[in-house]
Amino acid sequence: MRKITYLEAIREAMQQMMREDENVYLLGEDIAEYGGAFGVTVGMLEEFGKERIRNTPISEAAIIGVGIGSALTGMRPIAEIMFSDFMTIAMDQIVNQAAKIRYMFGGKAKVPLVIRTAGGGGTGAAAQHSQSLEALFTHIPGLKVVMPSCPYDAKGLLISSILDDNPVIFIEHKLLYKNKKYMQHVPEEIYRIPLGKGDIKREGRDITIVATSFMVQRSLEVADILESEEGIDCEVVDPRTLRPLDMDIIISSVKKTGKVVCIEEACYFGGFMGEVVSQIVEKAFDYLDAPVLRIAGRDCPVPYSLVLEEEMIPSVGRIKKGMLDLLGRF
Amino acid sequence: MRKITYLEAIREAMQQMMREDENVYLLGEDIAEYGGAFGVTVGMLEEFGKERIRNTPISEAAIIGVGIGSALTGMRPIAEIMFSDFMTIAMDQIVNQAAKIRYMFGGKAKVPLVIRTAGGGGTGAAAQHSQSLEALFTHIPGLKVVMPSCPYDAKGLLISSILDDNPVIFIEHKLLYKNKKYMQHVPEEIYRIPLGKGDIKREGRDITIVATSFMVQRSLEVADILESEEGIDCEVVDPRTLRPLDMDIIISSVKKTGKVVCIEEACYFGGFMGEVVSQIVEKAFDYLDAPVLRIAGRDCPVPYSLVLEEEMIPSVGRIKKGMLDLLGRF
Amino acid sequence: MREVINMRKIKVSDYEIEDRFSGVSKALKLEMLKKMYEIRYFEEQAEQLIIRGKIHGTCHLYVGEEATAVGAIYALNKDDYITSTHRGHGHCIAKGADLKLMMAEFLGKKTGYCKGKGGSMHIADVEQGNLGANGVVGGGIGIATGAALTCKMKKNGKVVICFFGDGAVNQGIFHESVNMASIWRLPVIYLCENNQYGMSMPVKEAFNIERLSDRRIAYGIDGLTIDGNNIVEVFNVVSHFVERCRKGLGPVLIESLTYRWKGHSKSDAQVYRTREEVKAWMQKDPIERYKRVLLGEGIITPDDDRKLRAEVENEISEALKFAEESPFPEPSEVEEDVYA
Amino acid sequence: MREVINMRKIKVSDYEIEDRFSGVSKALKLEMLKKMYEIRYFEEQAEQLIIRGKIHGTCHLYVGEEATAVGAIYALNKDDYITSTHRGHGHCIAKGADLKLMMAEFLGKKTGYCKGKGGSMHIADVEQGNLGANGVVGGGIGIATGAALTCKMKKNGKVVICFFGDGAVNQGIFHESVNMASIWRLPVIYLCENNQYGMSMPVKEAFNIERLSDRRIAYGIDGLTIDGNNIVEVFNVVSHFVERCRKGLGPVLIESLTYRWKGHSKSDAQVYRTREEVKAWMQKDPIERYKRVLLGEGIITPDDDRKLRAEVENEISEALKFAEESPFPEPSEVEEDVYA
Ligand SMILES: Cc1ncc(C[n+]2csc(CCOP(=O)(O)OP(=O)(O)O)c2C)c(N)n1
Ligand SMILES: Cc1ncc(C[n+]2csc(CCOP(=O)(O)OP(=O)(O)O)c2C)c(N)n1
Ligand SMILES: [Mg+2]
Ligand SMILES: [Mg+2]
Repeated sequence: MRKITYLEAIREAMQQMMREDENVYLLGEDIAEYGGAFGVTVGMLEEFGKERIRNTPISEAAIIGVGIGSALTGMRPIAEIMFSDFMTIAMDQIVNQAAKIRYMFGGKAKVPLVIRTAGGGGTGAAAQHSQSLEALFTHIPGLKVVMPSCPYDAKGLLISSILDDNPVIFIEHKLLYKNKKYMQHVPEEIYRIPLGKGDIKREGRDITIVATSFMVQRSLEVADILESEEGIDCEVVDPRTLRPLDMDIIISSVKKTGKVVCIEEACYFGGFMGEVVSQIVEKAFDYLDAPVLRIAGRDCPVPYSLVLEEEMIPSVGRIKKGMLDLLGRF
Repeated sequence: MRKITYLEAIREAMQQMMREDENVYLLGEDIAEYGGAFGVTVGMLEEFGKERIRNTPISEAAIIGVGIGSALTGMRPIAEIMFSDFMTIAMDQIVNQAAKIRYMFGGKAKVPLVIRTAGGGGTGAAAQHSQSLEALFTHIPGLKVVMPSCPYDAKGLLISSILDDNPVIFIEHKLLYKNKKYMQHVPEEIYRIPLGKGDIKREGRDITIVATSFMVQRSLEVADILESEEGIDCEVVDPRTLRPLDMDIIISSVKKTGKVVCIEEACYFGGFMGEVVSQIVEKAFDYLDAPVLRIAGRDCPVPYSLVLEEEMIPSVGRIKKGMLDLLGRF
Repeated sequence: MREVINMRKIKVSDYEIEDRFSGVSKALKLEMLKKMYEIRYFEEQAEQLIIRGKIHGTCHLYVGEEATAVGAIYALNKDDYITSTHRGHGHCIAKGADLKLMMAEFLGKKTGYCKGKGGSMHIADVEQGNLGANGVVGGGIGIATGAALTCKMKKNGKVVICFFGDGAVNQGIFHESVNMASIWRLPVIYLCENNQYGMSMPVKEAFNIERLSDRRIAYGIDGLTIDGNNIVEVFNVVSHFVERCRKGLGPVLIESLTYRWKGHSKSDAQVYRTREEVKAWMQKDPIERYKRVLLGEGIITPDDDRKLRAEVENEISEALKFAEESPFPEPSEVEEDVYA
Repeated sequence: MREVINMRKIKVSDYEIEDRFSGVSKALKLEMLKKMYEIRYFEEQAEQLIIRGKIHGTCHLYVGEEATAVGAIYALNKDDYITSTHRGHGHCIAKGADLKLMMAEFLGKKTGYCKGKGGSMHIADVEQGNLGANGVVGGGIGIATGAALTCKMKKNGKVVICFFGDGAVNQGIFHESVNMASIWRLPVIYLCENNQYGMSMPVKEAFNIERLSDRRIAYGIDGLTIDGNNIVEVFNVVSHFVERCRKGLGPVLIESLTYRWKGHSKSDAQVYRTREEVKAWMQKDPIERYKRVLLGEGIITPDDDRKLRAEVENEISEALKFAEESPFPEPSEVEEDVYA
């Protein structure tokens, strides 16, 4: 069974959907000859030509504006914003236009636009190229927000996103793209993973970890360590789509374990996990044996220096320690 | 003792600080002759002239960019973004530049910029002129976020914001500006309310309400009703600044009452109150008699029609009902 | 597409333009006048509703600018696209909107174009090619550009008119979009309605150039400034460029000089301009001017005109009646229509 | 300010420019050469560090473009301002940065300009008027404009040079900022370093105009295109406009034609351009060219040049040594410096 990388899974999803539907096309900066800053679209120009692999000037707001306008009139664009930090340049287009058009128009229009972007740190790219800004999008009704943590999910979720009639923010993680460690069997055919359906990445009895994107991988590492070193059996829940959010899967797990840690790479204060914690409290309060712990990025911009960056982003060590502390409280 | 409106309090703060410090100036759309879309700056052109009451073209990104650049070089700009919805147009400037410059430069620069903007709904202005987007800013390290709920706080907080050496997002509420009902005694002299210090707007024993901006006023109304109709004694806590957040005042109140409702106008999912709830759970779990309830805007854009808008934004009726339901669970 | 051979040429700015208007049918010429009246009367009705406090919200009236919307949109085919602005009633009506559904929307009724969810600033009729008004200044410019990309990619021969005000020309999205349309040669007409002010900001203060259409040079596209109160000129010039767009010759930037008679929105003391200035522009009423053309050409008589106006007044009353009698949406509908 | 009376005039584009360079002291002319070497050697060292995997992160090398940064910044006074870009080492060095502190920052050390928090893309030295590199394309343009507003409001006689690449010219913030500077007549020089590509995007594909400086027309300001590999021309033209800025005559848009010799950043296969093209531009090496001028004027001898290069090489080694021996920041410092 072939194994492919996260990046290859994403590329394959786009290739297959472009073969299926001529309305699907890509637009973004340096996606043609260059193949995208991370190489995701390498080779696609050759197959699909430059009308459908559409290099743009550095104009993020117009990239999204054009995506919206073409989606509204029958195309199914996949817009690439090179780094998720630059989504902010197109924020009005995303928040005030893409997300709201359908509602403002009384349901009489649709905007089937996928915005792919690379989020997260760990690459030494510092404050303006490393952010995890998903919380800015999950709060906006009208958007869907997807953050795959592995190749299998990436392909199935991207296909669903392309088929979805709503604007979807699809946030990829730079550290997942090419790392062979995360290669996985991914079916060659087209398949979908429904948006709004989480996944148990590891079953366990003792404690629930809710994590997103790259932090799912890190959580799995910690889970293995905790199991072998401490005999603690963690369940790792990956919501996969942050909006709509599969609270059921989280709540079931919490009811089973009674203990939860929420792990995200984004800055702690005001992060997405606040929503998860709040809903757990609202829906499973009586099952909780202890407060819900959040482990997240430090409350600062992502620093450049390796030592600082490693301190800023939740590390295996920090997650492990946080969990042991929490378990100590029980 | 004179009583003034929220709008007058804001104007007075700016006037007095401009008299104190010639580096303070205003820039924004239609703030000069027109006096601002809501009339906040009426009369200021006459006193300060057009160099310091600086009308700009409709260019939100540059308004903030110029504010940042001038703040970095010794001025203390107060930039006005007419509706908080349009902050998204300047989002890169706010999130990637203003908030991060100090950190990226290793603490060797400062950006004393105040961004005033009008948030909230209730005016029939629909989806693109009514949002409560504070959660997009509270998540960003480097920003401070202030949301005054009454004239006294507005003046003292705005003065502190102008004197602060960091970028401050100062979100005013349209329904508070001119409503005589909310007029208050406001000292004529310059005074400060520290950023990061919450306030108990009403003391009570039975339940804690944490609310922001206009929802503080609405909560006070509900508190009166619950007291007279049901004999329930609510404590209303207004954090006033959302970042930095005065968790101490909230936790003390929770420890006293054991029950909390968090009320905000913003859309429910992913709203700022998720942070408040999470921190309450982290810090006062053992004091909670019941889950923490959130009452917030519905998960949709703000609709135009009055009946829908009233349904979207937490009303006195909805808040009251939500609280009674919660209390029923104890 | 209309026949262009042997057509008289007129000179507008640096361009030789075919006088297509002279070849337009009487019926269509009359229809254009009717549309102008519909806009004028709709707006006057809207103003009354605002004044009488019947509207929860605000609106931006198009009175005085009718020639631009009607002249430009009548240069399109029915299935071409437009994007509109916060001051969008005029474009909407010219694009063939049902006045009943518009009025119902304005009153926040369930029967309105947007089921009461959008209101004055968001009326859209995507089916008919109206991609919507927009509450964000410049908000439609990227969208129009994207619609033009669809037209190009689907090779459907359609053209887009993107309306926006002078104020929008200083928004970043204008710059990015027009450049993109230029390098991709998209079939889109950027039509700037220069009504002399962006809210209270005079064009003279917001720009350091005389003619906003000169910005075309920055993008290497065609462009010119026209008399936006002269519907014949608007029609001819836009028709000319619509045809060029359909041929794949790329976008154009047209500045249409006009004036808004009313305040910017509900509450505008208009301290930024003089009564004299307003009066002077009211002398240049685009409707009166067009009527003189039609009277001159013998297409209408004063009596026809009176009848036409009565007819339109009646339509507006009907629309209002429909709107007033329509139900409000149910509160329970509030979270519907967020997602497809 | 330098003396301008009786200065020889040269013609650059449509402008008559004073040949200020001819009046510059020998010492300063030599210093300019030295700065160019500093940039070149700093970048070559940086590249080595990247290749040898010593850098956690990336950087964007300025090799080939030295004449623009040095020529422009030497037209400023020490206390004037600049804003820089992701490709910022050159501007930073020309503005007088300490190579040790730069190298330390590049290596993520506590002794670096930003205590290791910023890195290559965020080196700043606000005290000395360097308002910072910027990782966002176009990110410095609003900031430069604001700094110029400070200069104007404080009447401090200072001027700002805003550096940005050709790619940034299609960002909305460029448009909004330049317009604002124009209407307010701010003392800012918008200096576009057109190195022919924005990452992989050729200027010819991103623009539908020949000369990016033509965008000046959209804002009603001065502007022209210059040979960015000719430091004498850069110096003369920028000096000319610096003086105009100081007199309150408003902003200018200068396009400086140059070329980056190296890949865009760490990982660039350079499929979008040919080796021949790169070689052809390397023939136009701005340093060699300037050296010929100085040799011709008898200001240096080949031997002086050798010494100068050895001196600079030594400085770079010292800087590297300093950086390598410096400590990393402590993890505990991570949440410091967020707020003032
Ligand atoms: C991005 C944005 N900024 C500010 C506003 C507030 N506003 C609404 S209309 C308007 C003036 C627009 O001027 P112009 O584009 O010339 O259109 P006009 O109103 O003159 O038709 C302003 C500032 C807005 N709606 N959107
Ligand atoms: C807003 C934004 N979009 C995209 C990028 C990724 N990026 C970094 S440099 C660059 C090319 C910039 O081209 P140009 O402005 O010409 O500068 P050059 O690199 O040629 O010096 C791109 C696309 C970015 N940093 N910021
Ligand atoms: Mg206008
Ligand atoms: Mg370049």
